[in-house]
Amino acid sequence: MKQIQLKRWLAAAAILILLALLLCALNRLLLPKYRSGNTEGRLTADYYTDVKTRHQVLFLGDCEVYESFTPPTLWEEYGISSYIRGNAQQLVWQSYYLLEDTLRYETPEVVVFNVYALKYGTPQNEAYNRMTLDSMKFSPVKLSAIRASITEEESFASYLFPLLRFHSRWKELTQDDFTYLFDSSPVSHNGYLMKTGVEPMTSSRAGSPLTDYSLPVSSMEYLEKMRLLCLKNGIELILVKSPTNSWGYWWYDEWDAQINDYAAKNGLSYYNFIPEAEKIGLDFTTDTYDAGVHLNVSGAEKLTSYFGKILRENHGLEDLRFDSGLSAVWQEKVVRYQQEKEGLLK
Amino acid sequence: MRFTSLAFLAFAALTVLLYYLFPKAKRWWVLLVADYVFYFFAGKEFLPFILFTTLVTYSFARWMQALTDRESRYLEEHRDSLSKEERKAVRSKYKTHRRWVLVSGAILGFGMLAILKYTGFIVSIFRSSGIPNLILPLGISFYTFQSMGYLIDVSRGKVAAERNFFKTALFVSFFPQLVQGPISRFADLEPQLIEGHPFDSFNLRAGLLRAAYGYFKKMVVADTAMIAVQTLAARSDELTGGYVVLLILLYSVVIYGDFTGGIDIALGIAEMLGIHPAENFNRPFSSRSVKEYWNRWHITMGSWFTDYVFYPLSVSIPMQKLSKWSRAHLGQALGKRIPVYLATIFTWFLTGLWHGAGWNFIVWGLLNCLLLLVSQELKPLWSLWQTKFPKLCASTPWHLWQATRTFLLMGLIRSLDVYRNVPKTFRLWGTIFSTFNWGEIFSGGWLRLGLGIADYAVLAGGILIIFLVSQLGKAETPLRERTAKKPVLTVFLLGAFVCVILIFGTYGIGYNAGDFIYRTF
Amino acid sequence: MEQLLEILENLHPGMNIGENDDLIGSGLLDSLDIVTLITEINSTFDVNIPAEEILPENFCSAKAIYALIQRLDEV
Amino acid sequence: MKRIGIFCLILLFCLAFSVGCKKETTVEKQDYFFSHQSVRVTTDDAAKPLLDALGTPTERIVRPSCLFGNANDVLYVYQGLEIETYTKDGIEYLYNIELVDDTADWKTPEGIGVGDARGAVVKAYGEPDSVSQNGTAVYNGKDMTLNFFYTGDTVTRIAYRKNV
Repeated sequence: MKQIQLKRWLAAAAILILLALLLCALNRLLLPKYRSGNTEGRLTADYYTDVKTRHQVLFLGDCEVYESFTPPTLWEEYGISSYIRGNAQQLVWQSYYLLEDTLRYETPEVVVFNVYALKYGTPQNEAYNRMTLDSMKFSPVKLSAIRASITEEESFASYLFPLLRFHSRWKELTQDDFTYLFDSSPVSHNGYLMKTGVEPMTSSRAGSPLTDYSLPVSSMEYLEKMRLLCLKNGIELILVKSPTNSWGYWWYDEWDAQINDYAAKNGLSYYNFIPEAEKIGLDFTTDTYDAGVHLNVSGAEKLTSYFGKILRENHGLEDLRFDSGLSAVWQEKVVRYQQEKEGLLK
Repeated sequence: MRFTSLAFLAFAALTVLLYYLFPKAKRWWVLLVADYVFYFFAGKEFLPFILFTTLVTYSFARWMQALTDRESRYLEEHRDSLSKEERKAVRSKYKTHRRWVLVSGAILGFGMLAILKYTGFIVSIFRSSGIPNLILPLGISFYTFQSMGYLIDVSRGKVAAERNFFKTALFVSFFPQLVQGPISRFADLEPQLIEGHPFDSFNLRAGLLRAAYGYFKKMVVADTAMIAVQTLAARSDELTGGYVVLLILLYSVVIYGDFTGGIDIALGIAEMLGIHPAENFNRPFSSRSVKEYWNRWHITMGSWFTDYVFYPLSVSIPMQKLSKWSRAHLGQALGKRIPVYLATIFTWFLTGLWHGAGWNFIVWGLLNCLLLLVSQELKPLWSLWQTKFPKLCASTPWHLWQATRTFLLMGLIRSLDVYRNVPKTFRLWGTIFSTFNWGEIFSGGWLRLGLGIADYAVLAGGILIIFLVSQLGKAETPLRERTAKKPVLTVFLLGAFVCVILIFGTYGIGYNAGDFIYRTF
Repeated sequence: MEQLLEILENLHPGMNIGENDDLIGSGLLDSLDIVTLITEINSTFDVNIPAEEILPENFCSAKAIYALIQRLDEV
Repeated sequence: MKRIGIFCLILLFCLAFSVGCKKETTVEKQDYFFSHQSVRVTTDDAAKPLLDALGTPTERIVRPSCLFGNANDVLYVYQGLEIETYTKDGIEYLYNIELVDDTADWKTPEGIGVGDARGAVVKAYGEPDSVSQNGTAVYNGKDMTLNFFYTGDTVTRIAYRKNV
């Protein structure tokens, strides 16, 4: 009797293991790959492919960051190694937790945070949450990031087992889902998503007046948490506002005043690039791909070389091109960057 | 805490675990605590109502039991000194006294249900504005009927009242049955709840299989079809004619998957605890007449209304007087029908009303009653037809035709549930014959209801599986028990169910069909 | 017993109900007849058949019905 | 015995009464509407009728959503009036309706336009539900607000805005 009992338990255990494996495989298969169309969904995942390289500068923020700075240019012109951990509509607490996540691997010397996202005080949109959080490596940091970002309709469990959210994708599986099943090659250039289109900015209309200009308390709290975290790890926090200022995404002067006060009170440098557009050499008829909302690659390169000088002179970031190991790594990235640029511009 | 939520799965698993960890004598305590934890999460503002019903049930049952004890003690002492007449007088005195206690208890029990459920409806008849919508505690229709049935059993002396308040509370609020029944009888359920069951892996496997099958029917079949039903209902003004037939078919699938699925989940969990409440379904769509359908669909509700409303009413004193009068004046044939038909109509009026506070539910009940009475009247015609064509009537195609006819008829009336507006529903039934848009439907209309071809394929697969299981289930011992004997096969089936539900189930963001239709009762 | 047979007789004349002991199964006695039967029995035998006694085993044959009447009568 | 029945009835009614009065119906907030020619709309209504009634705008700006190309917000600029819409499942809905200056003499159905005095607003709409940090009077609708911007005591802008 014992023998049959044992055989039964083994068979049952084998089935359960098989079931677990099948579910993991389905989980990976059904998770969106973000390879064509919205490649922004891969930005968080890209970082883990470059985690071994030393990054002096970590950029954090939403599309105003990952469309405004080009790390390869920063390396070519100034030998400064950087990475952009940005996502579509990345909220301030998500930036904070991505910083905590990065600190599990390395400690950058400088963190640059784009302040536009401070206007959102509450969780906004399920799709953006998923794209930002799903590909974060599993850790307590990820759990707190989920808890802080989850909207009303979302369930926490569907972040732990994404299959619960994307199960109905079995109907929309495409070739991409299979070819990129195990492919984790990066989509971006150290977090920068290249956009070469040109759509001139025609209207200089300002944003409509608001009834209340105070930045949400919850976002300022997370900015403060970010500042303290940088302080604790000996990182210099720099606040920036990208030069783009269109009616749809208007940066109100009252907000700018609050950021200036905050920076002055805590001894942080804050660079608002909007008034310095001419000095940077930006021309919003050629340097933007969506009528002034985001910079295209030529605009981003101009801004990066301008900001590189500030980083070198005001923040003493040394030139690491002497380090042969790092140079080799970066050389490869620069080549890939140039190739993609030529390919797209052809 | 809906059945289809992960929280409920964890809660149920924990309850089963704790149940078998506790010493046998104390196991029913685990159930009681689990009931009230479940009820707390389902809606803490409902707690006072279920406590009220439990208190009424307990106290009035004990009161009636005291009367019965006193009666039997008195008769015992005066066994020889009383003549038959005197004994009968004593018995009827106590009987009327018990009757009054029962009536008071029923007023409180049913009264609370009526106030919460029907005030809004009654007020809406008189004025159209300022209609109070009172909160309807979860499962109030079910636990009220279950406890009032118990009270009636005690007053009839069929059952001895439970002395322990907490055991009565357990009977009233057994959590798997709270949401949508089945409505159990005290005599069947109470002993099983109280006595601690030994752990038996067979029970666990059979229960798991049943619950998994329930989740499959609910989340893969019912909730998928529900998407199309919701579109059809929302745009019912433009989607007429053939779409109404589509709705009838789809809604029959939805209600079957949703209701029998929910019951399977409830009974599956109960079975894991070694408890076997009454069955609520017996392959309902294979019934070949409306009468047979109501012996196979929602059995516990049907038997509740028969035992506690129809029979007492039809043999009540006024009804007997009416029967005598009608038979005397209107002749034997008509005379014997009047009392029974009146009792039937009233019973079905109550059944309809019980389903919901709205004219559509009442009309639904009365239509069912009409069908039953018509088929009762046509019985001689049918028997004539059968004697003429015995071969035909025994053939399967004929049985198939009868089953389809019953299925369509019940589906037709059930669409009142979806449209919820009686005149509109009748108009839409009319359009089935007046508007002929089958061409439009089959050339793409059916794909614009929120379901793609892939979803319809899943639906078809699900319905096929349900059909196969019900065919295999015809044998004596239910299919589930035969499978549960083989542990490896059970684990494999459970794994398969989990996969199928996770992948093909309709749940999560965008699908809010997770609520059981009967949950709102 | 004769009175009972008489009542059964005029319910369904000429169906020799007395001997048949599967009245319910054979469909001879349906719910219509049972209610009429109970009304007649209650008046002629001065008993009161309660609703919970309406069970197949009590009404399957004339003998069973008579046993029910006696049971209710001298209890 | 009758006493018990009556006692229970009384108990039941006082219970019902307690259940009933617990449910005081909160006053239902009403939305504020804007009307032009025969069109009477508020936020979240379909935008097409109003846009057709207003004719071609002097300026049309798109706010591309950060990512999803088709779910853009659009601003239509008219003389003294700005209409902002959002798109959902391919249909445009009203997001904001704003009276920006007195050049075209736009009025709310209650007869208030840019340039009127604070008193006139209070007379037409009553006291505002709240006053924001920069002095804007806010009247709450079901899922929207009607906002009056002031410089001193004269209205400089009237905005029907969807709650975000």
